[in-house]
Amino acid sequence: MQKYISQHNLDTLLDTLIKRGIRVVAPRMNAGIPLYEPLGSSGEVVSDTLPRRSAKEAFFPVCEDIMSYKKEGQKVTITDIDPGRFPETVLFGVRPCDAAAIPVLDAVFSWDYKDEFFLERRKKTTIIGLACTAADDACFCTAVGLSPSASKGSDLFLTALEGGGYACDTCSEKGEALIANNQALFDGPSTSNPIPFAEPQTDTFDLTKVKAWLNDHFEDPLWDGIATRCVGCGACAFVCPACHCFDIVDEGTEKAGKRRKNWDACGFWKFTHHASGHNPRDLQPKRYRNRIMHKFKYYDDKFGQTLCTGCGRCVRICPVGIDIAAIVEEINKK
Amino acid sequence: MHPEKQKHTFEPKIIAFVCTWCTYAGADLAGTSRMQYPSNVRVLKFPCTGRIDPVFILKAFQQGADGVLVSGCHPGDCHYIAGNFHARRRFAVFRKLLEFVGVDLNRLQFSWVSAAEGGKWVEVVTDLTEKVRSMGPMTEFKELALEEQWSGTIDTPELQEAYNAI
Amino acid sequence: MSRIGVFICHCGENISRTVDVERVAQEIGRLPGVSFSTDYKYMCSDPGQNLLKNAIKEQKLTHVVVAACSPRMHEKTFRKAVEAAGLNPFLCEMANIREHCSWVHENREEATVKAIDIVGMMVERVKKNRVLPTITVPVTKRSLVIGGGIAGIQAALDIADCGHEVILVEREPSIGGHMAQLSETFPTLDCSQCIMTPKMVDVANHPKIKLYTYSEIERVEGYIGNFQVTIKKKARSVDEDKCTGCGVCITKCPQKKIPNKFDCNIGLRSAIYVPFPQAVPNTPVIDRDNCTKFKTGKCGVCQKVCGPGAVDFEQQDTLIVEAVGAIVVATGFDLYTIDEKPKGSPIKGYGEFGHGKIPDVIDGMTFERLASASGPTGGKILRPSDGKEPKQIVFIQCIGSRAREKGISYCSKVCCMYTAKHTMLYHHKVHDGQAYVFFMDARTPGKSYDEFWRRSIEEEEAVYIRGMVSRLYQKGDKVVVMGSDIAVGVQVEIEADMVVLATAIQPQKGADSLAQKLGISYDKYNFYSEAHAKLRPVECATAGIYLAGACQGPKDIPETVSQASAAAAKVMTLFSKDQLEREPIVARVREFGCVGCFACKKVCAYGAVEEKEIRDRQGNLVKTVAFVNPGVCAGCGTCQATCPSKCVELDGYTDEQVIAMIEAL
Amino acid sequence: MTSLIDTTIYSAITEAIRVEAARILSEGEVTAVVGYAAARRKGSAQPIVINTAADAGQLIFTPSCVNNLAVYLTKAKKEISKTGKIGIVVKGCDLKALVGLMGESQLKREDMYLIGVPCIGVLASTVQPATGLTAETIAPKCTECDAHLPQGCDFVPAQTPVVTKLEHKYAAEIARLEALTPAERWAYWKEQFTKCIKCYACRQVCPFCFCEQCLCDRNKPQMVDTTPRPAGNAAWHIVRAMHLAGRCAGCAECERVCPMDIPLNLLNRKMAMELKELYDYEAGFDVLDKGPLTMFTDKDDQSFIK
Repeated sequence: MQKYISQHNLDTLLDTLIKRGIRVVAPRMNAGIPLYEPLGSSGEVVSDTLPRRSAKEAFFPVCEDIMSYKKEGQKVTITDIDPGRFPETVLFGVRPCDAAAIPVLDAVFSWDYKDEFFLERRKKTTIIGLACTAADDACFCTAVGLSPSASKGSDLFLTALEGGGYACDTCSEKGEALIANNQALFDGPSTSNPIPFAEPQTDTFDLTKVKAWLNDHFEDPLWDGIATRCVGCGACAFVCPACHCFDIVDEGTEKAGKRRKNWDACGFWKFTHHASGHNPRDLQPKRYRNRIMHKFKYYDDKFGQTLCTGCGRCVRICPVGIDIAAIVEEINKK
Repeated sequence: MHPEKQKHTFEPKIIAFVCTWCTYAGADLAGTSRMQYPSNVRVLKFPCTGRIDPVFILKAFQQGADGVLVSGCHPGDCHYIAGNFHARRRFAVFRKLLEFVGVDLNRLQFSWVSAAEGGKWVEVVTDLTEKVRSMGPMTEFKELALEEQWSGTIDTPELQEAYNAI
Repeated sequence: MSRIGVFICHCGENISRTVDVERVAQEIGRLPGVSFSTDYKYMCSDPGQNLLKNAIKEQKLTHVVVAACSPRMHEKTFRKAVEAAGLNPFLCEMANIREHCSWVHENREEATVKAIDIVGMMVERVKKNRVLPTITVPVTKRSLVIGGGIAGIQAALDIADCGHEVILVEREPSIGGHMAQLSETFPTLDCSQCIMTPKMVDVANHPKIKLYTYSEIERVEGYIGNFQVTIKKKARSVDEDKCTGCGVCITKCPQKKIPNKFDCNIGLRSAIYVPFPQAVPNTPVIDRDNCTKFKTGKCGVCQKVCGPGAVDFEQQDTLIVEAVGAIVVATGFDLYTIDEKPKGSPIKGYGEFGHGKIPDVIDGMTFERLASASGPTGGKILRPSDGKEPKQIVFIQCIGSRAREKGISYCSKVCCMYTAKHTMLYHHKVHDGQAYVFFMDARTPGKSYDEFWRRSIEEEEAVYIRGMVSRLYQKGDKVVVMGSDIAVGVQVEIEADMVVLATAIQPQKGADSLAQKLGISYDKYNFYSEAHAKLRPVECATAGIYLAGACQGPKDIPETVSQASAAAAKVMTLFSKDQLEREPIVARVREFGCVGCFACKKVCAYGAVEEKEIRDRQGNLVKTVAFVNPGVCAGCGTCQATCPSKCVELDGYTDEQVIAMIEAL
Repeated sequence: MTSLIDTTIYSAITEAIRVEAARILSEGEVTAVVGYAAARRKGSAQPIVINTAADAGQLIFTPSCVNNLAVYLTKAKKEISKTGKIGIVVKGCDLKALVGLMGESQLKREDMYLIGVPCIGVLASTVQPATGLTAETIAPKCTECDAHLPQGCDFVPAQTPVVTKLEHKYAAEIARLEALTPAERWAYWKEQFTKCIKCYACRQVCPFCFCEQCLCDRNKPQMVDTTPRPAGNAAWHIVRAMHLAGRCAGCAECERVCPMDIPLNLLNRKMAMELKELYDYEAGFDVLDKGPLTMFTDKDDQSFIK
């Protein structure tokens, strides 16, 4: 059932949650750029711009400890991180493209191995999505079957209304519970019209067709043509809401240290570098091919979903202007 | 015989990177001459100051050094002809970089100490130790080492303990 | 997993007095990887070393740390002991808890804590130590000696007598050097030529010595054991093989008015000449700058009179490449001149002393030629201006030497002695003459030296005046010398017939450019630098190159000969094995990661870094990488600190070892 | 609002580049030309490698042609096949990188055909590609440019860049930071470095980061922590700035491509200023045997050494 919440009440909601000791993560400015980060107060929220990094880091941190070790004499003590210590979190102001990526990640982190770090954070987090009212020409959510008003992945979904305030849709039990705990701040449905949704200017891809082409074209001149440009950084994967590769490293000294899990990217030469010295993806086109293949074929093969939500971040930040939307568009036309 | 040693609340950790031919030998001479200096310094021996990589200095600070000393042969005395000349340029630039990112250069000392200058070794080490002692602990890198991206942060007792230790 | 053995030395009480060695051994014993930790009274003693050796065997130790004195003291001792027990010597490290700890700290607690840190640091380091095999370099058992003076001759003879070939290169047409110019030598007054010329002949006749006179070093490549030397043999215009040394050409040469450099330009020679009668080789050379044939195209008398047809006006300079394993540099000295020096020169002249302007002011070497029986005056002391015998003669010492304001601060060492000798020679030849000597101090250390000097005063009646000369000028046919006698405190004025200046000893001209070719270092005066002033006075810092004689600093003949023999001994040490073994502390390139930016090559002071092409099986060039020649590398590690990707690594001081030490603290 | 900077000569330059590229390709002087082409997004440009004269029409030069294409010629980017001589479109700032690379044995002049671009300026990374060029939207490096007209190229279009004098953005920011206390500077850089996610875009676009294996990618020993935590990030950026000191010629690509907007070029400019002051050295003008940190003189400053 749809509800209404005024801007004032929304701010009150966030501040109340913060006061209750719940971590509220929302887009805010940090050193000149918008990022999803824990708020000190509701006033810090910036809602008119897409954060530079996606919301995935609320569940899949840039870097996290998974274990620590200490050596004393001949004795080695290992301490596991207790996921039970992860804080209750409300993730607010999440864009449809970011929110939609979260169920995509759920699939991979609860597949053959249950990643308790991801799942515990996921369990403790309530997601409040926000409909999108502005897009630039890098945005292409509509091309991959989403939309600026898609509530996929959200527990509550807000739509900004003309004249102020938000329409609030409940999408899950977690969302219901949040409303139930803060009844007074919500009103019945409003009759105001939503502020017009953003309209990304791209054609819709036929993802089945794209996948069919990829099935048959592991080797294709397309890869060399496009990917000679790629310089092999990890920027696209790191800003992507759905990319989820990680690396595990031990950092420390002979005496003490940590085992850490941090983001990794298939664009790196080191990503597939074997201990033997061999590298099956020795050249950049092979690495870039993997990015496309994983997003539009392999993930679909395994989980029946596309690993791209059209947020356009990789398009905006690619140092050499590689445009995934343009590439898929080209495949789509084949 | 000796005056009562003053008790200090803070004992700085000083790491010295020295060349084997001049400064290490100078420190040996201070030893054979039974000169006395603060025990805070830990000496790492290199064949030549030319071998000393700026990364070592960075690493020393990261590992908790409160002060770092780099010392080698006087210009013209290098056992390897010119290693100290290369080092001189390298460190002239590196210290400017550290200064620019906010490291207080009072914690980073460079010196020429020859194999004959046991006294100068004592003086350099004593001065640096006392200077750093008066500045207090170098907290910047230690704090940084404990910081996490917000998403990876969890309040563990050991983390708290580490913070308190700084 | 490493099994490290740690041995803490008490050093009698030197360490244990301030460091609680038992506690150090206990604490270190708890470190990961340490399987044996103990303390002992004297680790360097035989029982101490046996303790170490037995522990290696019994405890199956893989690495060893000896915490004792400075590694500068006993690193070799313990590495040898470790090797004797079957471990690679480079798996042993020393922790310095004496010079750097127990001797410099009084507080027992502080010193003990520091000692634990020091030893702990070395334990972490030694874990990362790798087995370093001794480096072997093939040795070419031939040597090059540069300079044919007494130093070069002695070194060449000593090496050749041991059966190894020597290439002796001399810039002048004859070997002999300065010693051949001297009349008599101190402190025994034996005739220089009498003792010198037999050695010169020995050189000429020695089957193992290949002599290149009138030749210079053009280029030196390679490294210890494996040098390639390019020698430029200047055109002599006389075929050495055909010439019999009969000397007819010299007699017939119409151009005979050329000042002879050998006689300090007071005697004359012909355009085709040998510098002195006993020259070796006794083959004339044509001075092309002064030869009428070369200047005008006319003459050619020498060619016409030469029976064997040895004179060859068309002869060209030739380049010869010789492979040698060791080089002895014996380029000798030159004398300081007191004339005005070019502007900006760090060395100043003595314009006020009139050398070059007043003909009867000469230097010591000129006096030697005057006194020499084979000299231009046949051994009579006759002054250059009018050929009269000087009855009053003044010698002035320390001209240039010990004169910081003139740019030379060192003592030339031989002048006191040769001036004393000059007064004697003078007195022997001019019985009614009087010699005066102005001197600062008389420096006469050396066997029978002081006795010799005293003899010049007590028996040969030389008058020594302690003080400096303030002015010197010509008055009629006299040279007036004004100075002070500081011993008495009076001004002195002597109307002399001749003045002899004891000018300073300087390195040969061009010493610096030769050093650059050889890759050896030199001081601000261009004297060559020895590797260590006390303990390696014969070797250069550059391996395989040795010094003999005055090119390294002022020396007299006995010293020069000693050093030459020492250099020869060093060469023989090198040649005693087919393969040269050296400490494996050298840089190595990881070719896999090297991108060939050659920053390493740019900073290497030894030229040890070469470019190496990596090719695939088809022979296509894959990339060009750096290669460090282990024979040349001195092990400073400047390359590694400079390499951005750390693809060149100094064995024994790797980043892994250094980082392990830093992390241990 | 500031007025538009006049870039009308760029269309004539585009035409000249196309004609020249077509000529050198058809005459066989080069086997490929690295240049810029239009991309999907409005006003955007991307690097392109063309191999035939027929493709020369794709080449453009606009204020969006921000990349330093020199990176495509360095050894670390093996994907551009070295089949022969390569033509490359270079701005003055890009050319400086090529000069440095020649000095470091990575490139040979005879292997390149340089098409120089008379450049007025390009867009900052913080604005959309279709934005007009103004004093606000221009890339910071262009405000300090001293190489609008590249020297020593094989071909330079005849157009003369008319340059507007702008406030030097880096110099101003460096002066501001230098005036702070060490603690304040530390706080500033800590905030900036904390944002870093170790995507290594700065390294990958840098013409001078041509190492086959970066020091920071090695783990024996781990000289620099690889995790994107504040400590490892700071170490990475400090080490990188040191490795570029005396080499970086200021193309500012590292800063442009940083998805987290870390002002990395400030570090490089600061180092360049120090090298200028200490050793009177400026990178990128001449192909030199030795850079300032691979040489020395016995008169070098040592006032900081006891």
